[in-house]
Amino acid sequence: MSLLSTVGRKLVEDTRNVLLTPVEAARDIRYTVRGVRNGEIPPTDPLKTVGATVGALLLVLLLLFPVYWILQAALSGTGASLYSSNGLSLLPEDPTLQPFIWVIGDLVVPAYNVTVDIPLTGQSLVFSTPELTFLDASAHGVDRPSQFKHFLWNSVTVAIPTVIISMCLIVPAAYALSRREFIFRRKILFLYVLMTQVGGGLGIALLIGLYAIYVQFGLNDSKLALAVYYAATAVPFNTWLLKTYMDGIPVSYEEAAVVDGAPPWRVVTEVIIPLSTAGLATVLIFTFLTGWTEFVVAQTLLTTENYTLPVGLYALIDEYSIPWARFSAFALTFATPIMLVYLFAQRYIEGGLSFSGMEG
Amino acid sequence: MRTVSRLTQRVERIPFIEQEDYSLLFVLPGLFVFAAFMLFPVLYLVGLSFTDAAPANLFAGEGSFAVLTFGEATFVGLKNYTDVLADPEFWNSFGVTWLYVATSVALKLGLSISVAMVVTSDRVRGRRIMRSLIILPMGLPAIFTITVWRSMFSSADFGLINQLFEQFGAEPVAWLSTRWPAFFAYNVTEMWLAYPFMVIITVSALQDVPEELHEAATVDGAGFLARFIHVTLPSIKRPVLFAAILTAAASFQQFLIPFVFNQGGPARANELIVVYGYREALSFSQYGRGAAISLIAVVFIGVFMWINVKRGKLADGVSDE
Amino acid sequence: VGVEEQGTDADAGGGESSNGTDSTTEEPAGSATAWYGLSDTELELREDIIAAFNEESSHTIKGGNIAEMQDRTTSAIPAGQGPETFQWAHDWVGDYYERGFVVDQSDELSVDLDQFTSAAAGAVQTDDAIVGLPFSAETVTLIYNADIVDKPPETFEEMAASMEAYHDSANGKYGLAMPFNPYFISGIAQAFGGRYFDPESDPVVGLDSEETVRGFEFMLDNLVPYMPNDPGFEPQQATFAEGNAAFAVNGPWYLATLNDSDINYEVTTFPSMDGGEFTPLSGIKMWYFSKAMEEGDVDATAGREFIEWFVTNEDHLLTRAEEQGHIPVLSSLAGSDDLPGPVRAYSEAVDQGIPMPTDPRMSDVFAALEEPVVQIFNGSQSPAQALAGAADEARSNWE
Amino acid sequence: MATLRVDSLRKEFDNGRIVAVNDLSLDVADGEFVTVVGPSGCGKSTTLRMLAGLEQPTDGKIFIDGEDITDVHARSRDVAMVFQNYALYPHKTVRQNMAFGLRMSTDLSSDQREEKVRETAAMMDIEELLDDKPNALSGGQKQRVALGRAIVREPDVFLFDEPLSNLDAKLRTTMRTEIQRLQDELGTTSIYVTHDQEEAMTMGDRIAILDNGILQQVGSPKHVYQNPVNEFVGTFVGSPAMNMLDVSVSTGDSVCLTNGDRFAYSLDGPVAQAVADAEVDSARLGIRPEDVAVSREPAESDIRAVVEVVEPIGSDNYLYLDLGESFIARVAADIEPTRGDTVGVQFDESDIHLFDTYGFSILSEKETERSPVTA
Amino acid sequence: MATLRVDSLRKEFDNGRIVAVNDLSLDVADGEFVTVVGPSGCGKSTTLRMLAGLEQPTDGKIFIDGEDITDVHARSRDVAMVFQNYALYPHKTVRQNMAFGLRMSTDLSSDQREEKVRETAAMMDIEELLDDKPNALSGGQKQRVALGRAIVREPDVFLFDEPLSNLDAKLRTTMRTEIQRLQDELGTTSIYVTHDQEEAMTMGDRIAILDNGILQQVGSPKHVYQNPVNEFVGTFVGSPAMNMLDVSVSTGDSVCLTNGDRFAYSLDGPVAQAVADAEVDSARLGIRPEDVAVSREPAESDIRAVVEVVEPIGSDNYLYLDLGESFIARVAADIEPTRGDTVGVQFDESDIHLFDTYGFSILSEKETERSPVTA
Ligand SMILES: Nc1ncnc2c1ncn2[C@@H]1O[C@H](COP(=O)(O)OP(=O)(O)OP(=O)(O)O)[C@@H](O)[C@H]1O
Ligand SMILES: Nc1ncnc2c1ncn2[C@@H]1O[C@H](COP(=O)(O)OP(=O)(O)OP(=O)(O)O)[C@@H](O)[C@H]1O
Ligand SMILES: [Mg+2]
Ligand SMILES: [Mg+2]
Repeated sequence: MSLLSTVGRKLVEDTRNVLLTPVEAARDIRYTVRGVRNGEIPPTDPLKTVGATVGALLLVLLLLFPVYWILQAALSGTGASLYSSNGLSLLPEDPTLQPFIWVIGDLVVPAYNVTVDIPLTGQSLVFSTPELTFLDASAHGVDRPSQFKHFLWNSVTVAIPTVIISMCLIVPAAYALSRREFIFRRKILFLYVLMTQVGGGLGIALLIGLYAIYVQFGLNDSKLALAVYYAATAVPFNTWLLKTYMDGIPVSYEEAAVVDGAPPWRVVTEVIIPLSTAGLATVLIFTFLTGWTEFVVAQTLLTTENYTLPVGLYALIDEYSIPWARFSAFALTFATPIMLVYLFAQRYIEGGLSFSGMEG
Repeated sequence: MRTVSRLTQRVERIPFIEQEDYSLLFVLPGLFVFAAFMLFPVLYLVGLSFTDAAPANLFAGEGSFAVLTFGEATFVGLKNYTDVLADPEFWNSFGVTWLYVATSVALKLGLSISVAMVVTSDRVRGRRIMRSLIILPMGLPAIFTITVWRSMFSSADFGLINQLFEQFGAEPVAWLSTRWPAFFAYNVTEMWLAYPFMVIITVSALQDVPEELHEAATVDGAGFLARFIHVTLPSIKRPVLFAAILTAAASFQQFLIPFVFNQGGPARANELIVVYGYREALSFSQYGRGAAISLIAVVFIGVFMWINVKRGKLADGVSDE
Repeated sequence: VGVEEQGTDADAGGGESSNGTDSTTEEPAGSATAWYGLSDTELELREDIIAAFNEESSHTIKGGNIAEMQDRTTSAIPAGQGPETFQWAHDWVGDYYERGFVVDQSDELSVDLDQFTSAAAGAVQTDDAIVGLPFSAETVTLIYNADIVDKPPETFEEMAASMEAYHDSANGKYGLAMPFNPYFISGIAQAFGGRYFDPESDPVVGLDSEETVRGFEFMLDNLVPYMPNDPGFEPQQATFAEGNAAFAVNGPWYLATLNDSDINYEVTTFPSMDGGEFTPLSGIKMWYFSKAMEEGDVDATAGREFIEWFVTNEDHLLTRAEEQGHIPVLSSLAGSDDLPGPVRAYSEAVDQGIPMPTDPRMSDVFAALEEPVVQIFNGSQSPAQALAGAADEARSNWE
Repeated sequence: MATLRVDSLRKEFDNGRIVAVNDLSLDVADGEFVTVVGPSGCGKSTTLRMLAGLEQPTDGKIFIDGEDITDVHARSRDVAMVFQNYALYPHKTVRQNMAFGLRMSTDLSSDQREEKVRETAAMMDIEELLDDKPNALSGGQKQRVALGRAIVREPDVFLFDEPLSNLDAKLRTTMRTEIQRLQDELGTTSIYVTHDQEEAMTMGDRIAILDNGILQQVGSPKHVYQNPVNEFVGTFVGSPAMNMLDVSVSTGDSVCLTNGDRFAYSLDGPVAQAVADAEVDSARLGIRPEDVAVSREPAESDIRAVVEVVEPIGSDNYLYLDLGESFIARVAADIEPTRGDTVGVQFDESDIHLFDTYGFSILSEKETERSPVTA
Repeated sequence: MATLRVDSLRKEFDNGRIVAVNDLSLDVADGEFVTVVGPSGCGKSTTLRMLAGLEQPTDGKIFIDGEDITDVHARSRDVAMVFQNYALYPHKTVRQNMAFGLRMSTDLSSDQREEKVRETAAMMDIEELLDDKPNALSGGQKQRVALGRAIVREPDVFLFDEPLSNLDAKLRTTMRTEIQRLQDELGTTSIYVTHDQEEAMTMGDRIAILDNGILQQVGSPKHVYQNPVNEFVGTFVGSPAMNMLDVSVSTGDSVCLTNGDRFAYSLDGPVAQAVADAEVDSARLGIRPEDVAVSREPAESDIRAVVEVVEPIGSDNYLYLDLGESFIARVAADIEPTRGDTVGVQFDESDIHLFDTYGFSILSEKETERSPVTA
């Protein structure tokens, strides 16, 4: 509970920081200008800062150019293609948000009737909540929006069990590997590091075997089974990552708790877990991403109504053509949450990946 | 006598969780699930590689269980392996794959370290926002991005890269239909796919470099380059090495880029090992052979990881000294 | 509209696994799954049609838009997880029947194959088995931009002159836009009498025949110079769709894209070449009787009834033709005046062409040809060289 | 309130390759404050951790109030420990930090806990910090909270592991008196580990000196200061350290200590007797800096020494003399020779310490007190 | 060898929200060793970092040997800095660590560098560590290497930022003398920052006391100790700290200081005059612990005080008296009253410090030395 409120507070704080950035920047500029005017700061100094920032911006723009390229296609509306023989144009000719509206579809909170019985009178009051329309797709010329929300729901219902299951598998293991000395410990660690990548591209035959097994157990088309699979693939890397992070937490916190009379499980819940927040956040995001973008296994195991976002994205393509505008809008809408999450989880991730315990 | 009674007494009084070897129990569930999903298919693959499995015989039996017992495919011993090892295409593929690993890892490292340095530089304002912007590619499904890059590397004069070339007065290049340009295109795409992860790790590592070391070096008279070589690089070596090994393995197993770009072409010249396996398995419907190729690839990547993990001491932790 | 969408949604999400043989229920209403891989432009109409069927019939059809049809069918069908039916071109008929992925339903059918054009009727059969029903044909033919070219070329010389006049690759203007892959170029490759593959003749593989080589050489000399440098489907189709090419060779699926753009296009037949006639491979789109129909239960009935209804319902077939340029293969519609002009033109092209052989070996030929075609396009191998290699490759796969 | 008894405690690490604590026995009376001091790595922390139950002794027993708790789990021992780096849970507020032990080891209601925490916080003067996170606190405040966390549990025994070593000099002195005041008030038996002999001396009712895992001497600070049993204790306790000089002993008609050609010092009285009894011919002579009397005008009988460095510390001056390596005399602030001056040096026979070549005190008749005293 | 001059240096952080150093001016003579001391956060490190060139001053100038180097990049200044946590390059051997500065800032050949490193290592007695990595060294050894690294470059100026604060008490004392010995030998101008006043006092030729970014006083340690210009300096310098008491001043026929009902203390001579001149009616009286004379039998004229705590530190005892909050008297080890005893207290007029309510010294005629001395 307190963890949630902590996270909430941090979020608020981060948001404020992000929002205050311009204010702070303005202050910064005023101070610098005054400094330069008074001759306190050599004029080259702010110039260097500006130069460096502009350089960095250019680099970021260059890196993100493909993304912009996609965005450009998305904004160009139907008929857009990434292969344009019309010459290089960096701005869409007549930009339209329609593809995005098509992706998102209606945002409508339907009307509900809330009935409250008034005791004794035998009567009841009926409140109707108004229908809230945030976005009416048909008003923007989109009659049949995509199934994005449906796929999103599927993705979320796969990703959340993935995260929960993998956390259940990873956290105790990481703790044990970090803190206890037991038989096979080093062997397991070694295996995990080794398997972080080897498991990946075993190819189509693996898929056949995997699928056959799933069917054998009647588990195909089960989002939960898919989640278990994702969790399994996430185990080695993330266990190792979290273990490394936990190595950096001083043992004295646990000892303090033990001397304070805490039983082992309380030590874990009250001390270890809260102290590993950064590591946990990192692992959480990585496990989340495992399933979020995975395509091949999902499309093999799931039937249409259970399609996750990447599969849904791919179902937009047929044999001969790619509707680039919608395709791109879909993909971008799909990727934005990741960026936002990262923006807010940045300090945890960057802290959680510091490998502070790695210096052997 | 005394020791014995004391021992038993201790066993009684200390909760089992504190007894070190029982801690293995914490690791087992993860290990088990992982093994079930990853090791079993590998074993299946091993079995498959000793048969002449093809769609016609593999699916000939009744129900899915028959698939697990390889249908009506017959045991052919090491034939698949000898065939593969005798195939010149395999050795070409093998060589190209390692070359690809070498070049793409070098590029990825170079780009990621430079980008990470830029977005952590004190001089740059708005670093945090930039950092979260540049990881955007991580959120896009790889197959989507690769399709997009495929379009940019179009050999047509109006392909994006060719148009950019044209802006600078260069001749358009037939990217995907000539060997080394295609190889180059793979590398650029791979670099773009992998940089977010690498940058995240490098940024974390950079932020852990003690500022004082830089200051000490500055006072010692070191310029930017000298500080980078003598302070920054050694300090971020381990995490970056770790990321490099992971990403090397990813490069080794790259499938989508060559496949989407030009099926490992032109003329199978750039067929990375997984593409080679896929082609043998599917296009020519030889699952057994495909399995053998996959396994050979797995063995190589396994050995590669093993050597690096050993050498980089990546499995060691602080408590292992 | 949103409500409607949600309705189909709930419909699709609510159903149970389709292949349960629930014989205890008395109700004859079955429920079947149909798979297809459509672009979102086509998808809407398809969903409407299925909804119409579900409305009319006691049976229920659940549609599924599949991303990778081949992967999905090869893994799901043998595992008993396949749909009752799926839609694909007829080129899998032989292969899938051999593998047991699709089944013969000739005894159960209430639709007579005579109702379809002969090519279509032939396409759905293999070894006397009827493994599906056809509903449209597809092939490639010539399309021209009426703003650039005044009238359909009568001869190839005319066409070449128009291409030459318009072509200016430095400024992004091209004479021709034709995806350079075995299927799209088949009309010209086979124009001089060559055949990729003909199970009836000897040798069956005709890739390296003199005639085929000649077809490729013709393209290399007369067409490739006017084409964008990237043989892929996307860049070629975009070039014409943006009005930057005088001609295109493409299939009916392309019409939807063209209708979306403001290109003033006309569909016509490919003019005869010196000593050659445009002979494209044509494909028949069909609903396959998938393995799940083998049991013959109500679900199979549902699937079969849906297919029969789909392939014979003139209203819907016409709508498909009008809205999306599909070429009907129902004899009563094929070539009929009710069809929009472009579709009629395609219909004629289908007559010009030869149906894709249903022999399972055909796919190997295509696989073997794919890479050499690109080589030829790039000029890195001569047609004779490349095609000889392709033929060897194809044959070696059968040993 | 409890007595603590440690009986030939031994701790080996690395399968016996390292003996961190060797046969350590100690009796601590109820309410006593014992400081344990020794150089780094001498086994102080290990000892303390065994008392807390964080390490299992290899051998030996630990009794609290006469009850053998050697095999009792740390969690069930009624001891509280204050760690060197405070080990405050960074994610909990001060209040939660303090209440944690109560939550874990008692079944007090939430209100009762709150009440206790408040009381203790008032006692430690950290009431207004209760809602802060440890990171927001200064070093001294953290230290107070760490103490508060231990105190609030009202344990039988307090264990302190160098609790002040992360603080700066000024704060250290303040916290020192604070801890003493608290212990006076609470009267809880305490073991206090430090490597700072001054801290050990000023704080302890008794001081235990460890070296190399072996207990060297236990006694009241003053007693230990005046009667070190061996050279290690002599030089370890006191700052600046006791000056040591090699002397040869001649026990003819008069007992005489000769330091090369620098000086000869004749003994008489009980000291001479003790030296003669020891029958040694060389020894180490120890003399504390404050016992070195320096006169600017050397008298005839004085030992002469050249001043190497003059170090003013405000209240006094330290003179580094060339009698031995860093031989220091502590003199009043107004005695200010300059470098290179020759001064006269004297020391009183009663201030002399003499150790044999094994380091043991020769004048050991002074060593009377070895059994524990109760305060 | 160089002089160092700092001219109204100012440093702001956070766009002027924090003023870390405020108008600091200081002249350091060639070869002088100046210690800068002050509480945590007073701006010591910031000052040093500006001297090193690691921070750009907001205002003011820095001269080395008369040359304005304010805008010279750190890399080009000929200064060497020793960091608090040593900042040794962990991946380089000791040899490489020491040679790095030479490689970067000189164009010596590899052999010449090697030679220099060897020489310096010999001087620092770390020759046998040359091939070790820093992680394998103990704290003291690391400190030696860090010093060696600075020395080997033979810079104009040494800057030390609390170089000893990570060492334990014993080692600190040893290293202290070592640094002094080195500086004596090398004669390099040095600025030494510490928060430990004892370190500052014993090491510095002159000591500069900073508080809140503002320079409070500069002078020889002894002068500062005896003549603090304000209460802050008075209490900061000296350990235990100067005792402070609130007194009211009555300047009738005789000048008299009254501390509530505890005592009245009449002044005469120059002190009385100075107090009378200051025209204040209340003041703070400061008296150093060693200037408090305690007699076990209080005489009639004595101030009476009750002993609260007796703290033996071996050589002396500290008596905590109830005259004020932690009012300490330092007495000889043989004066051992017990808790609760009443003792007589006296102090000499010449030892008294008086500060006005703003904290400034009233007896300021003593304050003569404010300009730098050259050692
Ligand atoms: N877990 C351990 N494994 C191996 N050796 C250990 C362990 N803990 C301590 N030691 C060794 O035991 C000896 C005593 O260590 P201990 O920590 O008790 O010293 P200490 O007196 O507390 O020192 P310090 O003043 O540095 O804290 C040292 O030689 C140390 O290396
Ligand atoms: N980079 C910075 N940004 C903002 N404020 C700073 C920065 N560096 C120092 N300060 C502030 O300047 C003031 C002086 O800091 P400085 O580090 O010089 O103190 P110090 O005397 O060295 O303290 P300590 O003894 O703790 O090292 C402090 O209030 C500190 O918070
Ligand atoms: Mg310790
Ligand atoms: Mg500082």
